[in-house]
Amino acid sequence: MDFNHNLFALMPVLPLLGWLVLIVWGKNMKEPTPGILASSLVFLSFVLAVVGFVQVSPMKEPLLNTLRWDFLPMWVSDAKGVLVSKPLQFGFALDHLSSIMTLIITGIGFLIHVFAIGYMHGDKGFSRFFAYLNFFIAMMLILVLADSYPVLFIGWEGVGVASYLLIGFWYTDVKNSDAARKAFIVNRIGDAFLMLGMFLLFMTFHTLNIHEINSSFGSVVIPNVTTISTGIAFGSPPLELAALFLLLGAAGKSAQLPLSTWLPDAMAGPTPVSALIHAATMVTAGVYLVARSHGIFANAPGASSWVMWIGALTAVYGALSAIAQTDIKKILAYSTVSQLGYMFIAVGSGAYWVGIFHVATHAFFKALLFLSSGSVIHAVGGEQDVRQMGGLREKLPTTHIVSLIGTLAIAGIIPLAGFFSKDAILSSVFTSPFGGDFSGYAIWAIGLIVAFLTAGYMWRWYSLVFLGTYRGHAHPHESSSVMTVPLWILAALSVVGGFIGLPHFLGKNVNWLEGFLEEAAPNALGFHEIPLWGELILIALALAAAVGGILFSRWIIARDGVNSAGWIATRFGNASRKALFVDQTYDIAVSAPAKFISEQLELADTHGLDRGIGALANGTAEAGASLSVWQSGFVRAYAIAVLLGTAILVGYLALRSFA
Amino acid sequence: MVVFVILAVLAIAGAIGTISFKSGIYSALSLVGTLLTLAMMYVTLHAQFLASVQVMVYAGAIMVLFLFVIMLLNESQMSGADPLPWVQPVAIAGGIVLAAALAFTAFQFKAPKNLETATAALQGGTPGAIGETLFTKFLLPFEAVSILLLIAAIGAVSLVHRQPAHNEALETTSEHATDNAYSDETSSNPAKVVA
Amino acid sequence: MIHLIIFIPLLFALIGLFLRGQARASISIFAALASFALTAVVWIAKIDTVYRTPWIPGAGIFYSVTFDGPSLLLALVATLMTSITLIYFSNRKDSQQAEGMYPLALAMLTGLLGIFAARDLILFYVFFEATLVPSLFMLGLYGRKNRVRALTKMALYTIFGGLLMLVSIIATKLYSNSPSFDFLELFGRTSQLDLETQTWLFLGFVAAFAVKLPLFPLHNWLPDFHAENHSSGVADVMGTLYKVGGYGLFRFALPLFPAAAQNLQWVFMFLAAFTALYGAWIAFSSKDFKRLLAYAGLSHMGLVALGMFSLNPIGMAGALFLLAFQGVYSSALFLIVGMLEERLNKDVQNEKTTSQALEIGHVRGLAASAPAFAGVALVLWFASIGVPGLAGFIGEFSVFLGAYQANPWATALAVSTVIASAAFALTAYQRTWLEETTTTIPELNARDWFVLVPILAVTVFFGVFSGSALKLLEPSVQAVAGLLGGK
Amino acid sequence: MNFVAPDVNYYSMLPFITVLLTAVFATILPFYVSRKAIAGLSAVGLLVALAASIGLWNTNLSSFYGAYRSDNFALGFGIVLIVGALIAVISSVDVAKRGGTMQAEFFAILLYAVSGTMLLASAHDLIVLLIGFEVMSLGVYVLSSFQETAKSEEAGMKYFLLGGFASAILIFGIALVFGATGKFGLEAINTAVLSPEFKNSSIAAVGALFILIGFGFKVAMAPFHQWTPDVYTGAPTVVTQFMSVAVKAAAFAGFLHIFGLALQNVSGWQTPLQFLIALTLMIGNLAALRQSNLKRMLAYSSVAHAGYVGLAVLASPSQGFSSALYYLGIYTLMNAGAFAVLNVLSKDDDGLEIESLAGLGSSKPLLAATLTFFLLSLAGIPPLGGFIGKYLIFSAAASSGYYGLVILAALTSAVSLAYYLRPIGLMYFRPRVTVLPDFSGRSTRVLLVVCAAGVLILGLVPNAVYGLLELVKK
Amino acid sequence: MVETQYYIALAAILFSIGAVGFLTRRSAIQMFLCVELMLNAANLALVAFSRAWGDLLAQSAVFIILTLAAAEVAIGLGIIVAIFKKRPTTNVDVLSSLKG
Repeated sequence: MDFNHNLFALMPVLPLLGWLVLIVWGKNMKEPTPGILASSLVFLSFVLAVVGFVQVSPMKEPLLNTLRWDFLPMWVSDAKGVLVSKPLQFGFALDHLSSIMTLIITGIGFLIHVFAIGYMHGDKGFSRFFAYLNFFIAMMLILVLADSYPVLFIGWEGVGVASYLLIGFWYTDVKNSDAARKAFIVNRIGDAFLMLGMFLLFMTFHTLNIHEINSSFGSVVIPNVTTISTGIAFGSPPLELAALFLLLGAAGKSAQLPLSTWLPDAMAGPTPVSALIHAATMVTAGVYLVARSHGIFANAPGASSWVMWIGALTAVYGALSAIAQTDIKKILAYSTVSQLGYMFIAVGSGAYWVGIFHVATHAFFKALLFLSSGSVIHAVGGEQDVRQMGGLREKLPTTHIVSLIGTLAIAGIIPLAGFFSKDAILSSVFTSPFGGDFSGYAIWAIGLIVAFLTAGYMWRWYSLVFLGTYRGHAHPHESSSVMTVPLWILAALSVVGGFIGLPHFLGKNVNWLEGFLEEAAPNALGFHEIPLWGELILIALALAAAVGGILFSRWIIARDGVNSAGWIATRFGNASRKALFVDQTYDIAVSAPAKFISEQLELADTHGLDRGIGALANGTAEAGASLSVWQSGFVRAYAIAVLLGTAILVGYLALRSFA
Repeated sequence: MVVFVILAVLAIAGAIGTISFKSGIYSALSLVGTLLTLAMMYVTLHAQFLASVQVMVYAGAIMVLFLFVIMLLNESQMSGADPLPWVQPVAIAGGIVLAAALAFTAFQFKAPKNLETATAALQGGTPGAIGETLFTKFLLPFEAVSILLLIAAIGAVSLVHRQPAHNEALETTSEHATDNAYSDETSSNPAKVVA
Repeated sequence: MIHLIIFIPLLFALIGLFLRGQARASISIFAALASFALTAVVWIAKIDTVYRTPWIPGAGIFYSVTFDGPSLLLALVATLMTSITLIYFSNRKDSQQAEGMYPLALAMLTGLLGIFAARDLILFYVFFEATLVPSLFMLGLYGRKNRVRALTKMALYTIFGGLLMLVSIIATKLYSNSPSFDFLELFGRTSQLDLETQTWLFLGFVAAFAVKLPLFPLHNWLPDFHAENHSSGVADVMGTLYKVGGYGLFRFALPLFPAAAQNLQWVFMFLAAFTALYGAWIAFSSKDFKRLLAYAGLSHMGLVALGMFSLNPIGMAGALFLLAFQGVYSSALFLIVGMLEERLNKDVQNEKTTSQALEIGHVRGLAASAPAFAGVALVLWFASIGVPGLAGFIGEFSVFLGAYQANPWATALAVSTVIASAAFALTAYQRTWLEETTTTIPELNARDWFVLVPILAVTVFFGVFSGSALKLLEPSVQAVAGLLGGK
Repeated sequence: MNFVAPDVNYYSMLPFITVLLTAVFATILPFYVSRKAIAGLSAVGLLVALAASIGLWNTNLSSFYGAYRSDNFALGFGIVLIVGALIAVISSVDVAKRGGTMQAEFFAILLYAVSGTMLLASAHDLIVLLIGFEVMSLGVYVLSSFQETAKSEEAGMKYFLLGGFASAILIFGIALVFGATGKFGLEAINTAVLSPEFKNSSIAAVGALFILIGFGFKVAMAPFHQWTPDVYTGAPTVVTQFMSVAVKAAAFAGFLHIFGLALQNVSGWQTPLQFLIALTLMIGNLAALRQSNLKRMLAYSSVAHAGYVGLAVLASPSQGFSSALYYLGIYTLMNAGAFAVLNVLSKDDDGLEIESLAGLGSSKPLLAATLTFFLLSLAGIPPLGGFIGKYLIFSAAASSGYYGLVILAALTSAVSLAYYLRPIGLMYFRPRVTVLPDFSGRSTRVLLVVCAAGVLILGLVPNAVYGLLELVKK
Repeated sequence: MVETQYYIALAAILFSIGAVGFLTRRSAIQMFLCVELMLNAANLALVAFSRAWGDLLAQSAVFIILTLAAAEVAIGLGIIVAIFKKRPTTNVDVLSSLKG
């Protein structure tokens, strides 16, 4: 087994080992050791990720691992129409796109593991928590490293299972278990569509290997099977439908509009879980899926515009719902939904590297914000309602500074990461080939409004927690260094993160990320150029939206006073807190009728069919009974039967011979 | 031909008499009449020996046995309503249909040889001829019939012999049996028996 | 060698009749393990010779048996699960009262192995009906209150289907005027028959297999069978293994009548998809654990039927894989319910009433007192709803993939069962294991682990390294698919 | 007048003669010897006859110019009849006190009836067949009214009256057939029918029809079956056992001979026979569903089985004869066995309420197990002989193209499972309610075990027997 | 010479009358008489056919049937006497306790 090919494949194996060890021997380990073990394993994976990154960055082709085995039965009819058995191989591939994702996952994952050691201090299920976290990291790595859709699907559902386990970590409370169950079921709806997408892809391309599909646009040889000129024209119907299925799958996982109700409830899990899974990694799996199958989406204009529109609508929906939330984590949850909308706009517009760029930057500052709210909750003894907080600037100095950096970053203020990625998104949608004549500009405008709102609610979040006087009745104290160190690292990343994707006007090849992802996720063709001054105006407008948002929010708070939650009282506030009533409509429109039908079917099946069969059974028995009545016991009645039988038969014969 | 018509009419009259007379004796006597007419018919059909056997065995022995049993049981007139009133008309209709169909098929019979040559081989059905066929070509049925008569005799004896069965178990069951035999009989018998 | 495997269980069942208590238990377990070992030897040594001697030469019936790919896999699962269940049963306290289970289970095992090995249609029919008798006796002797109603219902359904199949078996031999009932000889001849006769003969076979699968209109006996069975779950496990409808379709009905199969394909695919959805949907609101598992089984069988009727090699291979391994994890769920019931009913009265313990939601929050037990149950539930990485996923995914090539609409309907099954599985799991603790139960002891570890190992191993099982299925699926010209 | 020496070949009639001799001894000896000795004597006699029949296998002898032929068909049926009679004799020993069959004449008449049945089976001449038929019928008339109870007398009377009526029809049928062909020998009739100058096809058809009705009555095919439930329930159980097994088999022997050999090419009787079979299958099985008395249920089930064997009559002689013979062999074992169990369990000859069987599985395991064997085999569950029998009959009928009837037979046999399963269910799955008397002595137990073993062996290794039957094919 | 058809027709008519008689009369003995009548009809047919075919076998068959009838009468009357001696009437409908 040559070493350099299979080294990267070890990445998911290490956390999986950690999970196994902690599940079996976790109980008899004293408090911090499971945390340390888990974190060190994730750190080792991070090292492997860096080694992989170094190994793969010069290569053009993806690096395939050689240790493969048959996983799924598959038959393909070759040129002569004869069925050839070509089972799907369980294998991994590392290319530029997946190596970036591995870096994000293992990097942020490691930081959150360290933070969690402090956060989960004293919890009864300490080792169980870290077992599940390691399991999640392993599954996410499988998802990212998979070289075929079914193996990707293993990671896909694996992270679903991990999120189910982690959301319902404190299972004794009915609310948490219900939230976990709801998350899993909504994810499963998305997975069902993803499955349908995979089947349609196999039907059109006769293979489920991602790289073969991406490279099969235009006629190309599919190694040792057949040379089929794919004839899959640009925008042909099966391609569009497949892309749509993939979109719905991604929407399920990344909580986009039709299937976005589960993410806010997922906050029931511990905060490191929300940070890792529901901010940085799992929810971005949908974006990764679209970026990974760039070949399909680049050749499916209709579907891509759908992706953009869903992204835009979700962004607006997320932003509007986040404004009036009172729970510190719910605000960030809706903010994540809105930011994910942004990423979908990016990948929908055809600039896949922009999507990944925002995934990276968002991972930094959203993880930072979640962890800082974690340390705030930890400091005020578990209180999550922002109305009971305020004035923590003095008591929690480090958390305050890092939260300020995070807020400015997400708002998109100039030097920080958020600014660059948000600007790249807006300019890419402005010039996108899929924008058509109207929708490109409309979505750009929505993007601006959302940038304004984002800055607004983030500033509200910052000021309600840190400015004004302390309204709660606990006595907050700064968290220990094991929690603040990751915060500082994340803060640094949020500041520096933006520089990997500098805008074009600073020079042609200054943007490292676009160049790096040239082969792994090439942009769709047909981006129309805009002059330099056009770009400058776009950047200016984006910056203006961000600053305006912050000033507007300061003005509102100054007007109604930092302690009064002025915005919440208005009817609009109430609608926003209820997340535009989407959740309630789902319950009424979908789950209630489904439950009712199920009960009726159960009744019909256990009793209805029984009566039917029962009726048939005693029907025959009744026939039997009537026969015994005919058995009257009189000799002459029997003789009559004999005589009539003879008469009829002989008569029949006579007639027959007569006719 | 005239002889045949007379004999046929007599036979049918006798048959109708057997089935219509209420009292047993009259129907038995009318049956004897039919048998005698049939014997005469056998003579016309070149079966003299059979005719005599018919008269002696059938009319003589069997009918005497019948009359003897009818006397023995001196059963009174049939009384009470017929539990199956619908049987009579249906039976008559069925009988007529049967008779018509059979008669019709009978007239479809095509004689294989002409009568004269066939009757010659019969040698008039004299005892000698019949005896010869009986003991040569027809020996097995002849012997087999002996078993039939043997079992008839033993059967009749055992039926009678049943009563004084000498084992105690049966004793009890038989008394017990006969009593309840009548008790449930009369109750279940729809026809009210005139004591 | 093959007869040893088939008839060892029956032999030891008879011996077991004369023994009592622990002796009978150990003899029976030894018999099951012996046949499992022998089947494994056949697998490793790749013996697939066809053994054929005349049974009734006058009527053209031959005793021809062989273990080729799929039948070997199913035989392995059957022998493994029977030995595990018998070991589990010997651990139970109430196994003294229900000692008859051992010989009956072994008799049924012989029947099942006979079904999988038979290559002669009449021999297949004899084993197919003969296996019904021990199952009926298990239900009748050790069932619950209204077990006789369930018993008669199951008997009538199976016999009706069986006899229709018998008539079509006879007609097949006559129409194709082949000298014997041997599958290989009939195989070539029946495909030349005209479509109309083929369809009638095909329907005769499908009638019997639809009862055994079960498919929608003929499934009514299944919930009662499982609900009324002995609470230890041994009879349920044997019942799950006795779902041989799918195998029968693959081995006899489809290859013998390819034209009819293609002609009626869409009807049966929609029916199968509907059965899958129907089963999962009802499972959501069934009150009793046994009924829930019965409907879950019904939903699995709907998927197996979908795979089989897709006539697509991937679909068929997936259906066989699913059929084999659902025998492992669905039966395991029945054992879990049995263990649960034993723990909750400290004073096991032998009065055969539906014990409260099996009602969903009667007890809650058991995970607090038995986390490992809860973990094992969760893994098995995930396997049963087809979470990747476990054996269920491979079968389900290939069934959907194959069926989609044949009929996308029916598959779309069937894929929705994935959602419904997630719903009912997690709801049931949450009602008993999670939420606030109402009762505490003792954790799994060494003997329970001894039973559960092999099952978990098989489910996980074949979920990831499924290659070895697929290699078993490949040749015969390739042959049948070639004949059927599946897309 | 040349005296043609009759060709009498005693060797070919050995089994028939042995039975006859035993009957004669059984008539004379009871004055000197105890009743049990007579039973032993008759059993020995039957065994000797059995040995003789097996000895004569494949010899194909005939005597009386072919009127009596001991070919494999006749010997096969002879063996089945002797086995049926043996079972009746053995099971009558234990219940003699209660069953009212104490008189010695019981065995004499039984053996005469058996000789009648053997004559019927090996006759190739209409008149000899008629005589055998009558000897058997008279014997059974007497036997069924043997008990001095109202029920038995009523049964005897009904059977006699209807039997007389039916035999009159049979004789008229024989007359018409003679009229049409001029021959009594079965082969002779067939050649006459096939010969070019055969003119009276309509007479022959009506004659065939009358014979069909005569035999239909004796074999208890619907609508002529109505006497069976009453007579079977009324008669003593041992006699019912003998009637349902040996008499039915012998009647079918005659049925097969006449319609398989003689009237094979006469048209007109096939369609009515199909109609009769369909009616029998339905009425037999449906009526049995609702019966609460085990004896009456077995009566209706024997009517149903007449329907199955009727299918064999329809099928071509080559397959029909051997499958009918095999089926009747199996039927004898399982039905006689079931009646034997019923016999020892009931306190009187009115039969047994099925409900009272509850809990028999635990109280009397041997009886329950053997009865379960017999009922499962009657229902046609595979591993047992009943299934093989049914299968052979179904494939014989199917090969001659009667698919409709075969499917009907399959469905009705599925319905039959319901009423066969009920007693088994009660025996094993219900607690005991009433205490049943147990008259079973050692001899009945051995008999039951042998019958059950026979049923199982004929199920598992049918070839041993069926192979021999190949030679029955004409 | 009278043609055989007429004899057969007469036999048929006698046979049907016997059958009808069997069903209408309610006394056991009279029903038995009708059976005897039917047998005689059959004998007549046989004798007629024996003349048509010129074969004495049929006449000896009639001879056999005669003895058969005699035996049947012996047994039949035996049973009738055994049964109806203890009963007031020979009405056959009395015997209807076995039914259903």
